Amino acid sequence: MSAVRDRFAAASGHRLFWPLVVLALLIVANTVYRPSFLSVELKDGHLYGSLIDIVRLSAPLILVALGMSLVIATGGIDLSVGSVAAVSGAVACLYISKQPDQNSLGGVFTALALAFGVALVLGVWNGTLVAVIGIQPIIATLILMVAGRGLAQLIAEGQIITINSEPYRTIGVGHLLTLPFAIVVALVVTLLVAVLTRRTALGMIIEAVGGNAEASRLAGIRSRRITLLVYVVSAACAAVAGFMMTANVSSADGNAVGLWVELDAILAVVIGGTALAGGRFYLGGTIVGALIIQTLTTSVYAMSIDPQTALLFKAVVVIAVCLIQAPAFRARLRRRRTPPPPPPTAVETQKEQVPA
Amino acid sequence: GNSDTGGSGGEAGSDKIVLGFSQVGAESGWRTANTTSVKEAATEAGIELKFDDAQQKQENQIKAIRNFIQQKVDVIAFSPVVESGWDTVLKEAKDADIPVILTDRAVDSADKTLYKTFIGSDFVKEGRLSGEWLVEEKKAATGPVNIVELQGTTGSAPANDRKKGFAEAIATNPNLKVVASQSGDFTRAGGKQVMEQFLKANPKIDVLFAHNDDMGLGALEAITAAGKVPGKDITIITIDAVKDGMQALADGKFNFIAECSPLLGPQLMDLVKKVHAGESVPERVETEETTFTPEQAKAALPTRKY
Amino acid sequence: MTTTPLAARDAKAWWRVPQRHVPVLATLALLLVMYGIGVSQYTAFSNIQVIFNILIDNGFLLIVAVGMTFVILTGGIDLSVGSVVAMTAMVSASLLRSGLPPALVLVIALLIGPTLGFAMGCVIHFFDIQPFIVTLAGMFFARGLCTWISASSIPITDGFWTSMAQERIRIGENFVSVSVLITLVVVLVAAFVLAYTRLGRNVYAIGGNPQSALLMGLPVGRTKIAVYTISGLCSAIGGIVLSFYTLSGAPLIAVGMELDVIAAVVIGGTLLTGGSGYVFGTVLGVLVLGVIQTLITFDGSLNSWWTKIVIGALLFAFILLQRLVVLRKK
Amino acid sequence: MSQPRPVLTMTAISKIFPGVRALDGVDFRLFPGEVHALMGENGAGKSTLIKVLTGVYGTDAGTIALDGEQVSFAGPMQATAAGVSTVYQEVNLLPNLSVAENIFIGREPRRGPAVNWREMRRRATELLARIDLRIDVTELLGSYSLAVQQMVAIARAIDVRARVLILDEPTSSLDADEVAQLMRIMRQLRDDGIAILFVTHFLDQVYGIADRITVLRNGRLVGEWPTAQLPQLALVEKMIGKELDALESIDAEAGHDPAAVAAGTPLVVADGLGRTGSVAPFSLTIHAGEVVGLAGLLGSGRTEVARLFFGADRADRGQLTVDGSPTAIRNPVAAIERDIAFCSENRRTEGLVGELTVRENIILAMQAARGWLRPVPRRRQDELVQRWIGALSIRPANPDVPVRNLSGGNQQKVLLARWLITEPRLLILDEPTRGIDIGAKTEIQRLVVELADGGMAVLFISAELEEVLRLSHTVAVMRDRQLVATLTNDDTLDAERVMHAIASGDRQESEVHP
Ligand SMILES: Nc1ncnc2c1ncn2[C@@H]1O[C@H](COP(=O)(O)OP(=O)(O)OP(=O)(O)O)[C@@H](O)[C@H]1O
Ligand SMILES: Nc1ncnc2c1ncn2[C@@H]1O[C@H](COP(=O)(O)OP(=O)(O)OP(=O)(O)O)[C@@H](O)[C@H]1O
Ligand SMILES: [Mg+2]
Ligand SMILES: [Mg+2]
Repeated sequence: MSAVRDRFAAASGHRLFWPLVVLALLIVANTVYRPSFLSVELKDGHLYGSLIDIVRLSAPLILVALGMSLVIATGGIDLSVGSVAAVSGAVACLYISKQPDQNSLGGVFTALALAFGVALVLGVWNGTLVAVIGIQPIIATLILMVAGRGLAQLIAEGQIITINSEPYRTIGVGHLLTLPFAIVVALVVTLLVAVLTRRTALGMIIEAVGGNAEASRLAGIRSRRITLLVYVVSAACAAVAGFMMTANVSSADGNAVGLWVELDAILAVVIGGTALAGGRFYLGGTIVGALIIQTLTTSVYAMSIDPQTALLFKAVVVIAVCLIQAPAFRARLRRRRTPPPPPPTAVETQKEQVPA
Repeated sequence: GNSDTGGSGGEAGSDKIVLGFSQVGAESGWRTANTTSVKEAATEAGIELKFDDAQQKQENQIKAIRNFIQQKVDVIAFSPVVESGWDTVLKEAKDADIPVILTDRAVDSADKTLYKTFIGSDFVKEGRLSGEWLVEEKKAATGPVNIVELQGTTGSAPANDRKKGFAEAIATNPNLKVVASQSGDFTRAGGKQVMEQFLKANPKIDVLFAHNDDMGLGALEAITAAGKVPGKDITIITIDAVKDGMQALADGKFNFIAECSPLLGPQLMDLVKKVHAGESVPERVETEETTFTPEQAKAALPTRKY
Repeated sequence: MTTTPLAARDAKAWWRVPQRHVPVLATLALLLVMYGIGVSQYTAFSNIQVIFNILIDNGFLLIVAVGMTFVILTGGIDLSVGSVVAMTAMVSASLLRSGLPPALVLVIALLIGPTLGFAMGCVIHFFDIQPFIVTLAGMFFARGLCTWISASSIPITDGFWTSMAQERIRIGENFVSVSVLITLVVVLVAAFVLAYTRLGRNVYAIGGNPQSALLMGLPVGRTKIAVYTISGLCSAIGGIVLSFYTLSGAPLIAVGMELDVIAAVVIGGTLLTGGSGYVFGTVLGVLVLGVIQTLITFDGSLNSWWTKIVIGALLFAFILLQRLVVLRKK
Repeated sequence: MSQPRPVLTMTAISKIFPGVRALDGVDFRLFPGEVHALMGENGAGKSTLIKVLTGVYGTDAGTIALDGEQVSFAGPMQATAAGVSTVYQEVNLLPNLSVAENIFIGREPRRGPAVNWREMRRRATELLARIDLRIDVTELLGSYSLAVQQMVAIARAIDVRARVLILDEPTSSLDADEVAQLMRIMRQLRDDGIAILFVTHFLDQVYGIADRITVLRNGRLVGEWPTAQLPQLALVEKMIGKELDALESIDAEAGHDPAAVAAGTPLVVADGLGRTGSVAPFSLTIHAGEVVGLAGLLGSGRTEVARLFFGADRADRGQLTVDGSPTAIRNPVAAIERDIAFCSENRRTEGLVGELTVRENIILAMQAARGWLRPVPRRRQDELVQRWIGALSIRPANPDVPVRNLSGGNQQKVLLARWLITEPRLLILDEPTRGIDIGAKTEIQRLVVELADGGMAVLFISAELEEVLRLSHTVAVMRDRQLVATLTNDDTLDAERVMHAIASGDRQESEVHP
């Protein structure tokens, strides 16, 4: 009995525990509403089902949020990810649409490389504004957020570029080893970012810069380069996300691709436990955060919650996730359930919030 | 902002008519075609155009109209982002003796003298035409016909009106039933994502009614992925008739499109000239629109501009 | 041995600009330059009414930005402002439609914003959750409430509202609206509160270092809750002014406004990390955004996407120059 | 002296942090009109006891009574209101506000609802003059050195007419003069009947002023004694809990020969190095194996000199030569590449990354030098970290706790460890023994001597003149941001001569290195 309780205590102490509980609750709610929600079937050798859909649809968000985690860890923020996704998607689609044979693999790869290159340039631009010129990140990236949308529309001349390219489509809706290709890409990028930050010293150095920039500088860290690097990584992730979003519908809509994705990405990062002020970051948490957000969106559609209440629903869930995660809140609940024995003074409840 | 028209500012006395036009934004291909049409028509008609993009914000549009008044343009035209809330600024325009023309969407001012005329489509009619075609198509159906509806942006006039017109038309046949209706935000990605859920939640879907082509095109992907054949297993009706939509119709993936033409530029310029000259104009001018079946689409496609 | 070298600092000359005022003054100078460019390019730009229009058109933005300045000064952020503005306008419109007397509507509408702000402040303080998340949830909540009240816009026909909207206060040839006066009052009150009251000084203190402020015995929790309440109040006033401005409540109005507001505050020289900035800077920040937009409308030759690119470019040019001036001064 | 009734009684106080029992059943009492020294090693629980008292932390057990009445403060605000005024260990003020405001915030002089700025400035200037600090009170606090900030914090605390005044290591970066000032004021306040709780690691200060001593060890109470009944040696033994032998030996070990060291090859030579508005051009040579001490008063520019050597600030005139070749050290990276290390005086803002663990903080500089692509192998990390945790007796000895949870002195040791593992050729130590207990301090001093014997050059800055004299081969004297003298530390050099150099008006040329 007490062993079980101990095990529970240990598990619930883990950072991912409560976000995962919320995710599970959302899935249970969906299943209750529609029992077939959980079913996953094999159709034409592809896995098909709501759960798979959720992961597939959250792939772009996961990518953007991964890049965003690193940016936030340095104490910055990147509002331009949506625009970067739109630009890279537009460039890729434009290039493919100009090919005589849209299905040629070479053409698609060239398009991807080209668009990726453009995204890297945009990342360098953001990074330069923040790290070299010293503009506050929110404003520095706001510039590209506004102008980037314009750029995306300029590339497409305000039209939706529709393409008909099987290889490109694969990125969004194709399959690999029964799994949707998008999931595979997200997995690979996640692994890459994880290895890049946690198998090297990059992660720690980013956390040092975000935790105390001046101390890091005096410890010999080239914090400018690191800052620049995270914005480039963020743009790169956004670009891949842009490919997925455009490939998903085989068309690039400069206005709609990645609209408001920056908010969702920041939300995912913060739900995952990373503080906006910078410092420690948690990639696992970010991914769970992204899954929660996408599950929420899908639930709204699946339960046909009318759009009027969808936002209220989202507000409630977001607050619930955060409350349940907040140590201060849990401490309060616990105290209410089991009032401490001797001197329970009135003022004592106040103390817990004081940051140590 | 460097400007080649700098300084011309529409000072009274120049013989060219100056038109200040405030567009909603560039949120869709349809809108861009609309803008292009206005611009080209202005050049053709020899009217100087002051164009402003409101980026889907009413505040921006009001600001733009105020600035047009300051610049003393001859005529103001705009596509209101929303219906309400224009009285104050329109009164200012009226006081400055600048006539106003509404395009594409209406306003709900009680005082009808604030603007000269309205030019645009009748969204309710578009919805009704779609519904009527469906009633005709399914009149032989004996069992229930399950319809899913992809709505436009929640609360927008086209979404509200198209839904209304469609509902009115299909009410004549009790077999026709809308089983699910969700907003897909007028985008392809939105259409696809919502359709995926429709398909999972409803084992039998007979008809899809999408409030614009883009959502319909997005839904196509979802339908194909679910292993169904668009146009056969599911009858698809959309509105707008942009080029990609017409292509899908010609390919037999869509079954019917009610046109909503963005090409109101020439008609608008006519009105501008008339209003400027002080001639009387009708209170409401509707754009010339039609409907398309796959055969008609095949015929129209080669000359389709947008 | 009592002469510390610390005494050896030359007395400050009265004309020397204190270091901490440099950013604001630089912003002011650049704003004037930008205005000058407008005047030189477009004849009608020099009308005084153009300036008044910028005030009329951006009044609600400024009011909300003033509230945001409080929040950002403490190192927090309030994403809910845009939605609260919309919600206030929606609530007023729907209550007026249902026939409530305008005075009552005004009171109710002005209470909702601060109440939500207070609630958010409490969650942020007592449960120690990041302001970004809490106010984002507040944003969803308020926006959801808007669409729940009505999916389409509600016109306001009430006499009081109409007269507030259409009253033109003549100043010579030109005029301003009642909202401009309201804005002015809000700005002055806020500037006074920040500079001269304990609450205001505590706001700066918390922005400087919340831990220290706590150890120095300052009411950190109370102040935090207060700033979100103030921001909510400003959003509510902004919402009322917006409903004067558009004479309606629309569920999707002021979407994305929080970003404009934050941008204005930050352009005005307030640090997002908190602790440093002025209301006057925020006024300048709003004016900068207003002038940029006016320049673009006056130009009238840009299409939709170039509009966005040019806004971005002007913003960039402005911030870059601002940065350079401040760096040079150092 | 002691009256029958204590103003403050803490009984059986316990405080547990995750993994650490910081206080375990501690009793403490404080009488009006006494100065009571709270003593203990780094991490003994002194600061925690104070924070529990003022309500920063809640207690896990125990009671607190003020004037016989049981209290439980919700936070410093309530404590202040009840007449308990505190200067916490880390200078906890607001760098973004003016000096005057830092003194008066929370109880500003007002006219109506409005803060009376003019009155506030006047009173602040007056108050600072009382502790002999003459600075512009309208300047931002952050633009002053740590020592000045410490003085301002003290000024803030003593201006409140409190019944209990708590000073947690207020003197850690003050010079002898400022310390003397502070002592004078403390005596004054004590005579007014105020109860003063005083934490310090300086034994002479304790014996100079304290009436009574309470000793903590590992979170437990060791005992309470009147100062007169506890000889210095006994006190130290109570603190560290074992017999003491190593303490005095340091002087013997530092039996150095300045002439021999100075004859070696110069490692770093500054020639007319300076920076406008911060340090006047100066020349200084540091040889391998030499310890150069920097002496001077508060704000005399010692830190600024150190920062120029390290490239933390960029010199705008003069020339720096490393290994005989002229080098421009424009940033810390360049300095580290040339094996120069800088242990900064302000560990909280310029030293540690609070969120990172002890391990990460220790390897940070080494890792930065290797570049992020080549992480320090885990085994190597463990080895280094364990070694230095042991050598500097960092407590808790767990390398994976966030460094911000460590006590002040232990944090300082972590910072030191960071630079020692990089094995620099020139080690710049700016107040390395700040806030460190005597045991560890001796340890660090011994280390410096050892390192210098091993050929490392050390630039040593300390507010304690004795320490500087004990360790250095050469003493450079700073005044008013100028290097005014360079003195060889031979038998003839003593504190008096250094003080004379600091005080005398005219600029002396260096006596050793021309
Ligand atoms: N008179 C003064 N006016 C303003 N700032 C001063 C003054 N004196 C010193 N400072 C501040 O103090 C610092 C210079 O002192 P620095 O720290 O170099 O001297 P130090 O000898 O190391 O003294 P300390 O013991 O205070 O560390 C600078 O950061 C400077 O801003
Ligand atoms: N917030 C905290 N979380 C966890 N552990 C803590 C925290 N604060 C202090 N500790 C631990 O409590 C113990 C006592 O620390 P405290 O700061 O009271 O020591 P101290 O006696 O003041 O030492 P110093 O002389 O170095 O200042 C230390 O082991 C420290 O690591
Ligand atoms: Mg301590
Ligand atoms: Mg110093």
